[in-house]
Amino acid sequence: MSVLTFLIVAVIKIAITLGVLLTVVAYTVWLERKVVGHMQNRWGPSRVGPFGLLQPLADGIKFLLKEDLTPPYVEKHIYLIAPVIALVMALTSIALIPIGPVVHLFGISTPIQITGVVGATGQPGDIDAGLLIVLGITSLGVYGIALAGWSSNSKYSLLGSLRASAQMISYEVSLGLSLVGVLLMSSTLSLRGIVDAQLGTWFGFIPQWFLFRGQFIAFFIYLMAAFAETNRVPFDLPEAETELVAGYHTEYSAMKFAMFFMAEYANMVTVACIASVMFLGGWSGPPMPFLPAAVQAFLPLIWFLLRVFFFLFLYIWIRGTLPRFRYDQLMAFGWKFLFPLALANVIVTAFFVAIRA
Amino acid sequence: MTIPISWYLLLSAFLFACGVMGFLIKRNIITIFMSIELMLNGVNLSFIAFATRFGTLDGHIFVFFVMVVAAAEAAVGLAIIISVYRTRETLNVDRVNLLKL
Amino acid sequence: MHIFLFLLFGLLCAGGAINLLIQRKPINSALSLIVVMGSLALIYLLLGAEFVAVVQVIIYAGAIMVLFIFVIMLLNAGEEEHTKGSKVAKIIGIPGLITGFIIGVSVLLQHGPQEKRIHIGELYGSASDVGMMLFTKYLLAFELTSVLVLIAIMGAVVLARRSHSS
Amino acid sequence: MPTATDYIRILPEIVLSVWGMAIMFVESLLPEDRSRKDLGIFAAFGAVAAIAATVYQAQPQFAGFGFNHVLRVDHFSIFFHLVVLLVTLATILMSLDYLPLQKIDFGEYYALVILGAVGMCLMSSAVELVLIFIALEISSIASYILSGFRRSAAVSTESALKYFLLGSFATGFFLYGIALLYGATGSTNIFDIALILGKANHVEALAYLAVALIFTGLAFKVACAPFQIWTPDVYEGAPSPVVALMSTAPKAATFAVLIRIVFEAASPNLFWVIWVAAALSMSVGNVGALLQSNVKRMLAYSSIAHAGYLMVAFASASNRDLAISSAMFYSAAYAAMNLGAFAVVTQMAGSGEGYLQMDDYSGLGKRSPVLAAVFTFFLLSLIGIPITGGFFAKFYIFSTALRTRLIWLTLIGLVNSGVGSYYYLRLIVRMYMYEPRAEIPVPPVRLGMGLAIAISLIATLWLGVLPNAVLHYTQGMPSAIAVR
Repeated sequence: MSVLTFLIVAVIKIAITLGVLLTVVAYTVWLERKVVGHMQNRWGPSRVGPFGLLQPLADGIKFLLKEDLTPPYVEKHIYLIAPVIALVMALTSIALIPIGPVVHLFGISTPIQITGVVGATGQPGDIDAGLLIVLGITSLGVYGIALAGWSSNSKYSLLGSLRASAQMISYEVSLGLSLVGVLLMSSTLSLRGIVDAQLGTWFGFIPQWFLFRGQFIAFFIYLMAAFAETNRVPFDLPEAETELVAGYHTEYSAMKFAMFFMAEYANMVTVACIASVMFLGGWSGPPMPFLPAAVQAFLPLIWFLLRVFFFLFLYIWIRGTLPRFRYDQLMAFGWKFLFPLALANVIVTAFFVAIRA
Repeated sequence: MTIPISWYLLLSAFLFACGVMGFLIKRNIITIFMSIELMLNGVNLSFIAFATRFGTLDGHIFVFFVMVVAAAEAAVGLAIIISVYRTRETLNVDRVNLLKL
Repeated sequence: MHIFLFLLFGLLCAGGAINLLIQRKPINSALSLIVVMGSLALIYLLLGAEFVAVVQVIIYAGAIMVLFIFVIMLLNAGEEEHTKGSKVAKIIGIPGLITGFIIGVSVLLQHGPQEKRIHIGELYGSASDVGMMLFTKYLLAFELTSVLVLIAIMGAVVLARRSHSS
Repeated sequence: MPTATDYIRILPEIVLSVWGMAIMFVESLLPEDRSRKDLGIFAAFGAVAAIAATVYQAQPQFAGFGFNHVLRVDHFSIFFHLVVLLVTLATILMSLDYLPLQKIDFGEYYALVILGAVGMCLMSSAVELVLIFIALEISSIASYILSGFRRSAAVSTESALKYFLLGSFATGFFLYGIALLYGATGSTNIFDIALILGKANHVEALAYLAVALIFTGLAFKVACAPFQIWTPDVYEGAPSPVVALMSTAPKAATFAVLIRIVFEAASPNLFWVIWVAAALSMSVGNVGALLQSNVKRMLAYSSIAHAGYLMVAFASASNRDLAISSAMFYSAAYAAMNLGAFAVVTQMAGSGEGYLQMDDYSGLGKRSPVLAAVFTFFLLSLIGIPITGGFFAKFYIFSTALRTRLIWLTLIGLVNSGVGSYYYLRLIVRMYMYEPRAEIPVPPVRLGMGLAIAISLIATLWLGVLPNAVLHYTQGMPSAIAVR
């Protein structure tokens, strides 16, 4: 592949991914309002378009057109750059996630993954330390929140962001450790390699996902830590409206607020993607030979999106169900329960891997 | 295009010197501590550059350990800074002067 | 391309380092230090050190500097006061630093290794290579870091926790 | 894969680590209002166990490289292990009653002392710069924390801060030196570096720069002029038993590293740098000590001076075997007598470390004759009076220097010893000739403190009266470390 085609393909992939991601983000908001509404015996958005389907569009226009307030005593530069950091970090990490196998279009073969390329042998190549890079980028996301709270010069914001950074650092440990078990079993850090390690089935129908290969405890640790990382209920202490107004984004309005909002939902999507790749076999799924070839080409994509949708629904479901933790409970849960459990999981997994080797 | 190793080494020396300079002229304890981190970063660049020169991984390993040590130092250092702040209510290194130098 | 990337990140690095010295507010210094660390990670990539580059981002930028910012926020560290400062540092330190720097640079330029040139994409420091070495040749050092981290954790807790009620 | 022998080669370190972790574990189970003295006694047994492990390790069949040539067990490492561990033991013993008195009775203290000793021990046996670096950091970080242990006292936190900032600053130099040494030789193993530098026809300027930077970093850590500025402040503010520890054990261990690097790896000859550092340390230390009224500060300056005397041995590097053995003997003797002196200071300081002025020692001879006598003995040893360890230590150092024809340095050293004896004697005079100030109580010496003082007393006396055994052991060393 020449450099020019590489660049063109990369730009197209980025554009598509970004478009899909932002649409997913917008409709997750819609879905959330709808689902939570139904759970609470309400309708949710229903005025704009059929079933309120155009609501995200209306919200977007509202965010764009609203007056963009900058409170007088903020640290201007940092205040302005904080939401950008949050959003950029949230959107960047999706680039490393393999969404599907290699596709052949217009005589060009390329994997469905922004950073993936097809090597000389026709095998899809991936960055060796892909997972580490994703973790690195997500760990940078905390700056957006921390700086937003600090620069707003408001005590609610500051408290919110102090809580958020402490919470995110604490749960990052368990999050990382919960993935180590999978890494030990797949013995690679490349996300594509991890998906490849889960492709087979037992008895022809039980998929060999790591979830079913003894990593279910890790999966639950990951889920809980991921909820905390994305500041979602029941770990949404940083923006606990009854205590802190709106936490770190109290002083933000219009588009700048929308950026935090989008960052949060984009993070949810990323976390869901990682969960699918690490525990649920990525894009793998049963073959459907009876479908037309054109649909078959999109099957892996559909399988992947289904998994992501499942996780997004889970988020919303839990938000409609559970109350919020108290802060000390949150810290105790993270350090005294999740962390030792994750460590134990690593040790046990390592033990079994060593026995097998 | 290729770049001679010494460019990396010069950059590393520059970072190290900036760190030392910061240690000497800055007055806020946290900034002083950050200057020390800057020095360590400069050193790390040297290690990686030399490792590339020799084509061995010992330099990488060393950087890895430097990072671990830096993390441990950061934890302890910031805890010390917090405890100083609790007893003295200041972060200016010149006001931390109960002991005469 | 390579030279352009090196110049870009090198200048970012140097600029960040200088900005750290100039800025009066600790938070700005911290941000410029993050810029330095980020660009260093990219320079490591140029040098082929993939694993170290990623670890640099995760540990330095993602953990250590977050801790710094956290403490700056916690202590509400405002603008730096201008005080006289230690005279010894200025009289001996700065000239010493400058001479040291000049000597260092001249040594690096004259006797420093210049022969080897780096080609882009020459990745060799992959995670598995580094891991292999870590658990064979440097096993003891690796195990020893656990003692180090244990001490650090214990120390941070002992120093920063509030006094006992007794 | 490491073999069983490999593990025996780090047996003392393993014992200490396990003990430290056990202390941490038990500490968290104990009720908050319970005294931690038992934990301290447990820790003391840990130090004894580590000493036993060292003695076991000293059998000839365990000597040699371990863990892929990253460490080396030989006479040299055994010697410094024993010094470090004895100091650790004495420190724990003298802290048993000190901690409750200062209301800092936390079990973490003992865990930190024990785990810090892991680093100090390894510093003497490591021959791989990576390992040396980590071991050095373990011992330093533990000392930073310990010196800020009286965290409600502003002086203590301030001392921790200064120690921490300057210590990490020094680490930066040390590391940069290692980086350049790695760049000059392509290796981080001391013996490989020695081989490579030995083969080269001329030593690269890079290697000179590297060793100079390493020397700077380590000189900071051992409080050698011109990098001694932090010492008095840190020693004054830190808790007294911690000062007893950090002015002896980590210092001895750092000197061990310096010996390994200067005598083993570094063909680059830093003679004049060391010469100046030695002369400057002796002079700055002794003159500084003259001006002090606080006993801890005075002893801090005296420790700078003693680092200077030790540096004289390094300046005699051309007389390699004698230089190494005299440096080793000196660090052991210095550890013993300084430990004893600080034990007495700890005993006298009282609650809140209120009584540290020279004035507070007036008439100690009448108020507590035994304590005064013991203190006098340690001070005399610090001066270098015969029948004390300090005498032979100084004697060997200077006779080595004379044999190497370092006439001027010896002269400076002897003049300094003369100046030094003035301020030690001043304290002794104050104890015996001045009227006691009645209001200062002398707390009774408890068992732990008594044992600690006894250990240092016996060690100092033994080195002073029967130095031959130790000296013989140290003289066996140079050939031992030279074996490739």
